[in-house]
Amino acid sequence: MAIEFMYPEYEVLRDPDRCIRCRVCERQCANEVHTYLPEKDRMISDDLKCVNCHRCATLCPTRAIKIVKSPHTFKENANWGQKEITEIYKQASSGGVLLSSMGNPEKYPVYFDKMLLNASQVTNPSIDPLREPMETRVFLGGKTHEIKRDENGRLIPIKRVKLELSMPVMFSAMSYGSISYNAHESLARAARELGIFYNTGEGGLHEDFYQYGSNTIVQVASGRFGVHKKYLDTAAAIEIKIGQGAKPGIGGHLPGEKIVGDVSRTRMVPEGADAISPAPHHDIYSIEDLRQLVYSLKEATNYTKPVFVKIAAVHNIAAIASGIARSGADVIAIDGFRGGTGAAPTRIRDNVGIPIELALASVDTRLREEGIRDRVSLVVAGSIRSSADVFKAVALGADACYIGTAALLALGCHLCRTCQTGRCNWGIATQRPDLVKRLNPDLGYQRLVNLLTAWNHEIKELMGGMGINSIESLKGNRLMLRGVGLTQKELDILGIKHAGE
Amino acid sequence: MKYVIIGNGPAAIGAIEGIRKKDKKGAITLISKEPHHTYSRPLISYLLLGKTDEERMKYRPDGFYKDNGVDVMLGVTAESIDPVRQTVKTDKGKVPYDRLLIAAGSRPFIPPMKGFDAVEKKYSFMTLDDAKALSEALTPETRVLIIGAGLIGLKCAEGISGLCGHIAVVDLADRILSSILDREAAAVVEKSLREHGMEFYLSDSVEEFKGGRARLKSGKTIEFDVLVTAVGVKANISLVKDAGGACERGIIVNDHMETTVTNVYAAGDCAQGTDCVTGQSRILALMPNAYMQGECAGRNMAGEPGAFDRAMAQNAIGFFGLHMVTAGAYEGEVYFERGEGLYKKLFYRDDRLMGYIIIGDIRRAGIYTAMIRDRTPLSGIDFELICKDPSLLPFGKKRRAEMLGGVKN
Amino acid sequence: MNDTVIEGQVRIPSGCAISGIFSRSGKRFSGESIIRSIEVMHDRSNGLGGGFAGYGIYPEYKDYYAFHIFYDTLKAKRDCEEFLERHFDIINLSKIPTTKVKEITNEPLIWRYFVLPLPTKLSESQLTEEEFVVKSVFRINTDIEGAYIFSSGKNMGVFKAVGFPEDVGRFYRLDEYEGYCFTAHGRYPTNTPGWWGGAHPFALLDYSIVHNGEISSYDANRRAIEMYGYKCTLQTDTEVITYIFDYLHRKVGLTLGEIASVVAAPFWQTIGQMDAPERERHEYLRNMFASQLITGPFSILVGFSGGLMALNDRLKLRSMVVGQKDDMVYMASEESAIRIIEPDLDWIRSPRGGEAVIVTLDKNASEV
Amino acid sequence: MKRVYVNEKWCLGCHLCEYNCAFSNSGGRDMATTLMGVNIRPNIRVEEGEGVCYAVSCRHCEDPLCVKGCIGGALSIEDGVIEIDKSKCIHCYTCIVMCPYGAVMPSEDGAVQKCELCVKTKKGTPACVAGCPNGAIVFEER
Repeated sequence: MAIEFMYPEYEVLRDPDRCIRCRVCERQCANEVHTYLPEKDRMISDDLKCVNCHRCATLCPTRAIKIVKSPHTFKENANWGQKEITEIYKQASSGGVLLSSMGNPEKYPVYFDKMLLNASQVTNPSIDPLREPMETRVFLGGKTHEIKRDENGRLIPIKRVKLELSMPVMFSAMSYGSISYNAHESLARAARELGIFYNTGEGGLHEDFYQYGSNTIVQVASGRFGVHKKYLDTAAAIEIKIGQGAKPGIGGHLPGEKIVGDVSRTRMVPEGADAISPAPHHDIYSIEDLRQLVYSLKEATNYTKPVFVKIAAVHNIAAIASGIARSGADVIAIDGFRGGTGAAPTRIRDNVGIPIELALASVDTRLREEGIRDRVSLVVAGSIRSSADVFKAVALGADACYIGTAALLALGCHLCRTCQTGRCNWGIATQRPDLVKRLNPDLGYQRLVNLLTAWNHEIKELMGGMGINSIESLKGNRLMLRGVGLTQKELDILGIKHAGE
Repeated sequence: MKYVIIGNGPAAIGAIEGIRKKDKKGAITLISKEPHHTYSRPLISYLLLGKTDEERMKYRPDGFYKDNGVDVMLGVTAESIDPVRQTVKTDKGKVPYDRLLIAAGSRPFIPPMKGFDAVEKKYSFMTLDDAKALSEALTPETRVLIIGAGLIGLKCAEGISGLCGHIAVVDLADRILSSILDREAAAVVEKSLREHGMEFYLSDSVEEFKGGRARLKSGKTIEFDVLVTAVGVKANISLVKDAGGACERGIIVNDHMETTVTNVYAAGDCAQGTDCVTGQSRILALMPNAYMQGECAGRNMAGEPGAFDRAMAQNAIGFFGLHMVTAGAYEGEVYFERGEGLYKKLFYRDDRLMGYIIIGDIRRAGIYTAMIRDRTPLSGIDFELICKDPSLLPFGKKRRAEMLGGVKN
Repeated sequence: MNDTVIEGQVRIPSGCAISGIFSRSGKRFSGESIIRSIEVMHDRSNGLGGGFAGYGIYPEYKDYYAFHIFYDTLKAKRDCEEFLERHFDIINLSKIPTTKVKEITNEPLIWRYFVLPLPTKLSESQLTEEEFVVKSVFRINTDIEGAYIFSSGKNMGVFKAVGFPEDVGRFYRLDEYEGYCFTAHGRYPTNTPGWWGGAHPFALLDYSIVHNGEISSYDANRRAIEMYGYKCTLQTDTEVITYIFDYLHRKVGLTLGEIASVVAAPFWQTIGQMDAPERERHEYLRNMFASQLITGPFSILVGFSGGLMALNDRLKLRSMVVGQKDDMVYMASEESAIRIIEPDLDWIRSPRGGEAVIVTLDKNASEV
Repeated sequence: MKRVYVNEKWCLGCHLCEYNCAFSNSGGRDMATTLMGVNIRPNIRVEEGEGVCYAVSCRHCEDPLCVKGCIGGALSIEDGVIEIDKSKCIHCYTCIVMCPYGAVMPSEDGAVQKCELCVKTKKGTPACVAGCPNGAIVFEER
């Protein structure tokens, strides 16, 4: 094709009065947008290469750079927008499936933003978290109300596998390979410091990180990459990944170019070979097969570790969750349609799945109706963006949340959504050594710790405001939520009242 | 503990600072023939050049003696020492000591020259008083003859270049700065100095002074108004020598700056120690060495053992903006590089850097000095790389982690 | 029933006064003293609800479930009695005696039945007798419009109405009852429903609860307890607390002390400082019964057969004192409510938050 | 004593430290106007080689050869920080010969310049450290 109909989506604006030609932008852009012309003593930029990741703008010491959306525009059309048109061009040029990364960016409702929280006034006191203990510790795993007593009538605690979290947030599955060694180290160290868990994703566990095993959830996914006895034994819990919110129903594909060195060894995939995770687990074609895998993993680890089953939020999520709750799984992780990814077909990411808020509400309600809510813990994921989202999720009935994108943002991700290129300028979604080193885990882990410490403070503030001093009294406490601008149907599914009611 | 220090130069100051690192209380007495607050002698040429003044020439701030609890006896001459009774006899009485440091420096050496005594205006160039006297004798028409094209002679020449009419320099050696430069390097510097109007008479010497004229061995004659002798110096060793201490050209000291006389130490230009590059015992009359020897002596006098075994020749000097740095010994194979504004010679032998001469772009030369001082094995670094460009790159990650990261391997 | 929304249709926060008197020796005493006690705390109520529970008041029918029922209409009474007759053996029924008190208005029909489940129905249901009773109570209260069973235990009874508690006491002629334990409740709801069923105590079987406070964990507790077959029709704290106690005590088999460690659990920090076995037990209880933790302010008195328990929330956000004189134990929101009936106490103290005070009849007590 | 340490593992070779240093020591109010068209002479310099980069600045040695060697008393140690009194410097460059790190250098006016840990700018953390985007340069006690 002679002509590409592409025009840069972004433009690099450089203030000539501020640019001192330090060339930091040039050195820092892996997309090679910036170039110095010595003969003119000028910096120039190739806008077409710009992905709007802000690396240059952030590091520019004189704030000379701005990235703006190109005003270059198509003729106004309420039906054919810029996105639709340029996607056609891309596909007409490449003949390929469109790929994108991170979470669904489209304009679907965000239910978290349509729910408001309660607070105490007069009739019962709010509690000052600075004066009184405010408990956010959470246990994940099934519960039993069975009581055993010794001959003296003293209660004998029954041993149950469980995870103890200092707060109801964990780092969700992101594989070594999709993200960098340093990103993984940051997550692992932060999880340990915070007393929570991070998740290996389907990339195996690098041997350097075995030391963080007691804060690690290892994933067993359809490709079974990196799964071996020691991997399972090292972990605190095992997660069977059935689906992912960003791409329900399909598998994964890490191209051979990224299967190098440690990534290859950790995944147990030969260097240069593509790592293809099949769409389904080929040993799980039904719920009873899942039960077998759950118990296989429990057998393999001597019933010492909780088993998670992670599923994408899809239409009949409540029934699926009910089946999983009866499969022996200890925790069900549900990933909403906004969940992130290192690479997914755009059409799938943007059109498949349902919002996590609705999925969570309906699963929690269903499990309670069936009287089996205590058998499992519910962990939700898929765009938990703030402590308020965590808080609302818990009030809807979640035991804890997984955060992925939020964690990456803390590490420097600017959501440019080009992870699939492997040229992450922030050292996160890349394996290029010169880029990987841009994420110093000493700083990265601290930022994660800061983020969740801040969230925990906020959670405590919100709890205190409503007179609750322990997170378990928030769980499923939907009276603390009120909807705004929601239809009766939506309110019914969420199990909440409208504001003012 | 009573410390007595004879001298008031960098060795003496180094000793005071060395003592005080260990002993905050002991009494220190400083005896100096010169009546001045401690000042930096090499600065006298810059004083004449107008680049400094007497205030800024002070080697340490005004409060230095007081802050360090030093009892200062300026303008007092130490005449002899009694190593048995441990006293110093001065022209103002006896001073007892427990530990004594001789940091008496050196004095000009003037070879016998016919008619020298009859020269009316003749000066040395060692002390502040010398410099002041010389400058007073100069007018813009004055013709100056300098005997000696060494560091002192040439710095004097540079210093007075703006104060007099003409400068001629005579030296017995075949090149200027013969003690620190090889022939080629000396030629580079000489050229630059000639461009500033100086005349050189090398491989030559004065046969006779007569009237305002010096007749040279070569038969040439030089008319002059003022004579400066800068042929060389003699270490002041008599105090120790008279007390029975071992002396050669200087007072013999070990790595702890001890002389052979009990409780008597020596440092600076009067002391003769081991050159760490060549292994020879010699006087290294250089300010950094003087300070470090003095400091080492001070520490040892205060009872903290510790050797100074890193003495070596190292010079940094400039004339009219042309800078040159040298260090070590010029022995072994040579890496030579010459380019725009750069003359560089590195001497290496037996897997170590022995010495260097760099003129012009002298940046980061200290990295070479350190290699000489530390006897860095050249096989362990990228020598080719470092020859071209002194940086920490050739040392490798591990060594750099020590140097820059404070990592102790 | 008028247009006002009532308990069950809306959640109404309220503040309150509570009081309880218990005779360890089982000596029966008149209900008059509990009226005097609750009357002192007049200002803690606002006339929108008052009530009492008495234990040991029906010795002659002590083996029968005493159902106290409000009827809004005669039709409701007819329907309810029809249901009762089908499922229970009714050995006595009567109007509950009342006195006309001008402050008490809008009174419904108030009836009392002493019953036992019909053996055939009971065996058909394959339930325990108590479970059968509970299910029946729930069915009547949810399915028969205008009928509401507000007391269903043996040898105990609840008496409640809309009004100030002292007026309610006189209305029900409480001074004519004698028992070994009485509790009382004066209500200060922040809304104005006029429904008698919404007054406290709330009771199920022998458990009766008077509660002062407004818990923040309500919906978490409600949604959890509803998984175990309870229906929180009133949406009141007292109702859900009663069910939690019933569930944990009767169904799960926790002791009252253990229940206190669940509903007003010690903080993790405190648990962390306990000896290993104690710590493990507390960790276990908190973890397994996490949804039964009650947070927010409450002080409750739980009456049950042969005992009375006082409990404050873990932060003690509501006042409550306990005092003793000889074999009599007094528990109340305010000390004055105790001093008015027994000025000369052996001791009086304020239990810590989460500290359960449980009194039971002495082994050789005269009356059970 | 707190010193500047460099961990080359995290150095990105972005050279921001050089600009931050130059700006901080310039006394200017705004980097863009201060450094526009200026050939900067920072006290910290990035060295780069095959896949390696790191910044070098004065180590503030406990036993500093530059101070000992200074013939004019222009270099001194103040609370552990090696400072230069430019007015006393006579451009002999003995310190340059002495410094094993090559961290003392001639300034534009001939007097030597060196890192003084930004003590004279009174901004607390040295500018190179404060501006290092990857924590490759730290200011701490070791």
